[in-house]
Amino acid sequence: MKDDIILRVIAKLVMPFMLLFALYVQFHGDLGPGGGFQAGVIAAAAIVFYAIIFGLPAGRKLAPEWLVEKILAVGVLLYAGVGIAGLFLGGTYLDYFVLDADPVHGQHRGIFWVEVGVALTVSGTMLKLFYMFAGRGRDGEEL
Amino acid sequence: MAVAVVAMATQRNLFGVVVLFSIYSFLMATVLFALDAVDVAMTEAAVGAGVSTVLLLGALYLTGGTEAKPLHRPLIPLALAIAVGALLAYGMLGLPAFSDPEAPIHAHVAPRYLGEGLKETGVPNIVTAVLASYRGYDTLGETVVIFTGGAGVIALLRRRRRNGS
Amino acid sequence: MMAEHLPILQVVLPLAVAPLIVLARDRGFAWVATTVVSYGCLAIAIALAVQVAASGTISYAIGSWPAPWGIEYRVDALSVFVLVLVSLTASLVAPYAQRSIAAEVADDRAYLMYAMYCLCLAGLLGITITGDAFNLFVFLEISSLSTYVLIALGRNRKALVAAYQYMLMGTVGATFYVIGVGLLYLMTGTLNLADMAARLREVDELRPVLAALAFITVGIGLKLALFPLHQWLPNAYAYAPSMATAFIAATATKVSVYVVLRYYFMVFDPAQLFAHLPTREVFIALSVAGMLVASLVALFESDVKRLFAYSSVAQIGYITLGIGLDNQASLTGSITHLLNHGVTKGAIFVLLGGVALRYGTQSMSVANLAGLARRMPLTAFGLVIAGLSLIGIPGTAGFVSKWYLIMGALEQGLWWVVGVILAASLIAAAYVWRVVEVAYLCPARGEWRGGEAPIGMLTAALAMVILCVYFGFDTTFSVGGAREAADLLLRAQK
Amino acid sequence: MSAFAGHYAYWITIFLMVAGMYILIARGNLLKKLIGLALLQTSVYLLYIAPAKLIGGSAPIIAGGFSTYSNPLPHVLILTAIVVGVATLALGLALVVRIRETYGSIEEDEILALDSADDG
Repeated sequence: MKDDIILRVIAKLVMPFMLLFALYVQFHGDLGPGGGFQAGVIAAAAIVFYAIIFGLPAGRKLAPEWLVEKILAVGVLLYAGVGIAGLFLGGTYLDYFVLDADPVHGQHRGIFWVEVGVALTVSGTMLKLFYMFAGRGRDGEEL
Repeated sequence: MAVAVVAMATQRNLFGVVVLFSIYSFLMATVLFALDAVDVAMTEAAVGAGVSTVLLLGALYLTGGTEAKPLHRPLIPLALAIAVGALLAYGMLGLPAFSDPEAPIHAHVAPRYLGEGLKETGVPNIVTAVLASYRGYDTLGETVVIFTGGAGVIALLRRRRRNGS
Repeated sequence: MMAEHLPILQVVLPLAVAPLIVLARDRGFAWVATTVVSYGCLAIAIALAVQVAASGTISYAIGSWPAPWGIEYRVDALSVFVLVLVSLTASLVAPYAQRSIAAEVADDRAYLMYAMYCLCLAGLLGITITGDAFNLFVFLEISSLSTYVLIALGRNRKALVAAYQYMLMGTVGATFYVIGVGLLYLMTGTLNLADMAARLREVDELRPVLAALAFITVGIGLKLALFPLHQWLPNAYAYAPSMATAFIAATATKVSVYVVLRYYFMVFDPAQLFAHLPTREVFIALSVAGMLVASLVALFESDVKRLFAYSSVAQIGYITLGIGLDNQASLTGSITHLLNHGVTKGAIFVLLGGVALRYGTQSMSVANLAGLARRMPLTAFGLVIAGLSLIGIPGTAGFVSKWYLIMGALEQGLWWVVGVILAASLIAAAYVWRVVEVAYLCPARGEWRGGEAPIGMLTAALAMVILCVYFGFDTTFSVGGAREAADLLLRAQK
Repeated sequence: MSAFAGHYAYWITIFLMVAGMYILIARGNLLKKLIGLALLQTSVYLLYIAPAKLIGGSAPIIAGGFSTYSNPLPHVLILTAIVVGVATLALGLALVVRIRETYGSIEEDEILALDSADDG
């Protein structure tokens, strides 16, 4: 599919919008349906889409495997870290009230970072899964 | 949906089964949407019809397409499955009626989420509020499950170095 | 300041270290981190035990949301006992892991193995400590998924199939559990276990509750390898890497037993349910069948690891038997046996891991052990002691728990059950003798790479063997803790 | 639509569960077993979600003009369950791919035959 000009142009055009949409779903999750998980899936889908059209090596250049693996771990750490921040600020674990002088603001802040953590881990995992399954030849040899 | 499921059980071409599974997930998402579970519907559409299908197709490519004719007689598994179904039916007969506002799940715990959730967390989407705050620890666990799955797949499918073992 | 947060740190510590390990991608760091975390967990568990002994049940509201709305962590005499068991095993296995993983797992995934181990530990601790039905499911899945990976990383290709089969059965079990919890939730409107227990007592319509009981029992029964739902266990134990076998065998099924105890005694209302269903009789029947059948299979099994895996199925029978007998002595016996069997089986599999390393093979038949006593005298001696504890010879840990079980059976006037316990122990003596006979009396043969097991592995193994004997003499912690827990369960039942 | 859901949601759950169990047990193909497993897991969704619905209620997003909302808690639980399901599926597929690579087959009986040949 690498040589099809129409696909290439469309992919280039659509990609930013998909990523934008992921951001929208991420931050609109407070008001409407959506949130970190869905946003993570959409963001990963955008890159998978890119990799399918331009080939796996191009996708790997855009989002290198080592980076994806780090993102996967950073998301969980971020989430767990928000909880530990609550501990240090005098609350219980995952206590968002103490994250800001105004408890409701604190809740907002906590939910925001937690959702970012979820989105990171989910997009990282989905991409990694794609690389793992797609980057494998039928009998285990490298593609 | 039922048709899709029956077709899935009988179809031996695995590619067909995967496509049916995708259709089934979309139908499931529609039903969930009708039941007011918009967040769940969105996730099911993305995960069931999207991610799972891609994964299944990827695995299908790596493993090959058709299923052999089953050797066992299907009667015993069918009986076992129906027995479990009957048990569930027995339990379900005693559940509160559909959309009964007096039912325990509407009378206990949930009212606080709906009544105070906006005030306490400042988030109008109560599903998000419960997900990330009231039951935020479950979601941490969920993220860890995803992480475990991801890391597990890496451990299983990492490409071997050519000179290595 | 941190003392009040110990319950959450117990779980979050290993949970947060796993991603750190993945970030670092370094085997050395992974091992150090894992070991430190395991000992940290043990320290926390002991501190919690002290707190519980001093001031009773601890409740910890995560996110400062009060109990039925938020998720609560609940540490009581029973859960703290299991916490100590799990973290004790973890801290004994972790130092041992270094050599075992280096020998059995490819270099570039060794660090992932450690990450999985931390996750599995976090999952098991999370199941034990949580006071929330759905949170329990989430942590059940964390521990299960990581266990599947741990098993699949075994060298033999059969490990893959074993992991796959375990995955199918484990996931069905977890799904059944969710169905059961769903039914309970629909009847009570709450997910908090304590709140659920209180509200279940006012429920009139029993059919959903009975169905929930059945689904949860079968679901967790699959995880705890309750006879006849144990088919996944022997292969999973036999083909997993040694350290994974040692850890899982000592902890995973025990935690599932704990879940059963918690639901049967602290959630469901016995007066309401057990009058309708012969649960006690079913438990006794299945336990007895499991003890006899699995012991007999073990007697004729040729692979050593599978032999002891079947023996585990039989030992789980002893533990569930205590639940079925349902009195103070038998429950004390059951709970003590969680610990005693955990230590005993842990010791055996750790020792076998050392043997596998030196013999350069993963699946060992009994005959392969010929001459073990001359080649690896300490290991062979350890196997003998742990074997004696498995049989239940006086002076070892196994004797103590069986003694209480027999007392429990006598209290119920069930003489034939006493007979079965003795018969199963005799069969155990026979299969342990098979191993010992070959190890001590047969001339050495087959490949051998020389030397005792590496010092790190041997220390861990001997520590466990010493515990087998120690818990046979000093029972203040084991029986004492178990008795507290049994009292708690029986009080909750009133 | 809601009447449909009310009467039939439980029966659909049961049907899906039976079908999932059946595929899981009766089929020998490892991939197909996983699909049965996924089906079994999805059957739970309706068990939780259907009772959460209140007729006349709307999705649990607080806004002016609505007074009854469906219960959000089951939605949250099922979101978690979906995620757990996909993680399990991914891991299962990875296992199947590895099994296929080492055994050259994903039919249960063929694999068992290969295993017993190993032992013999």
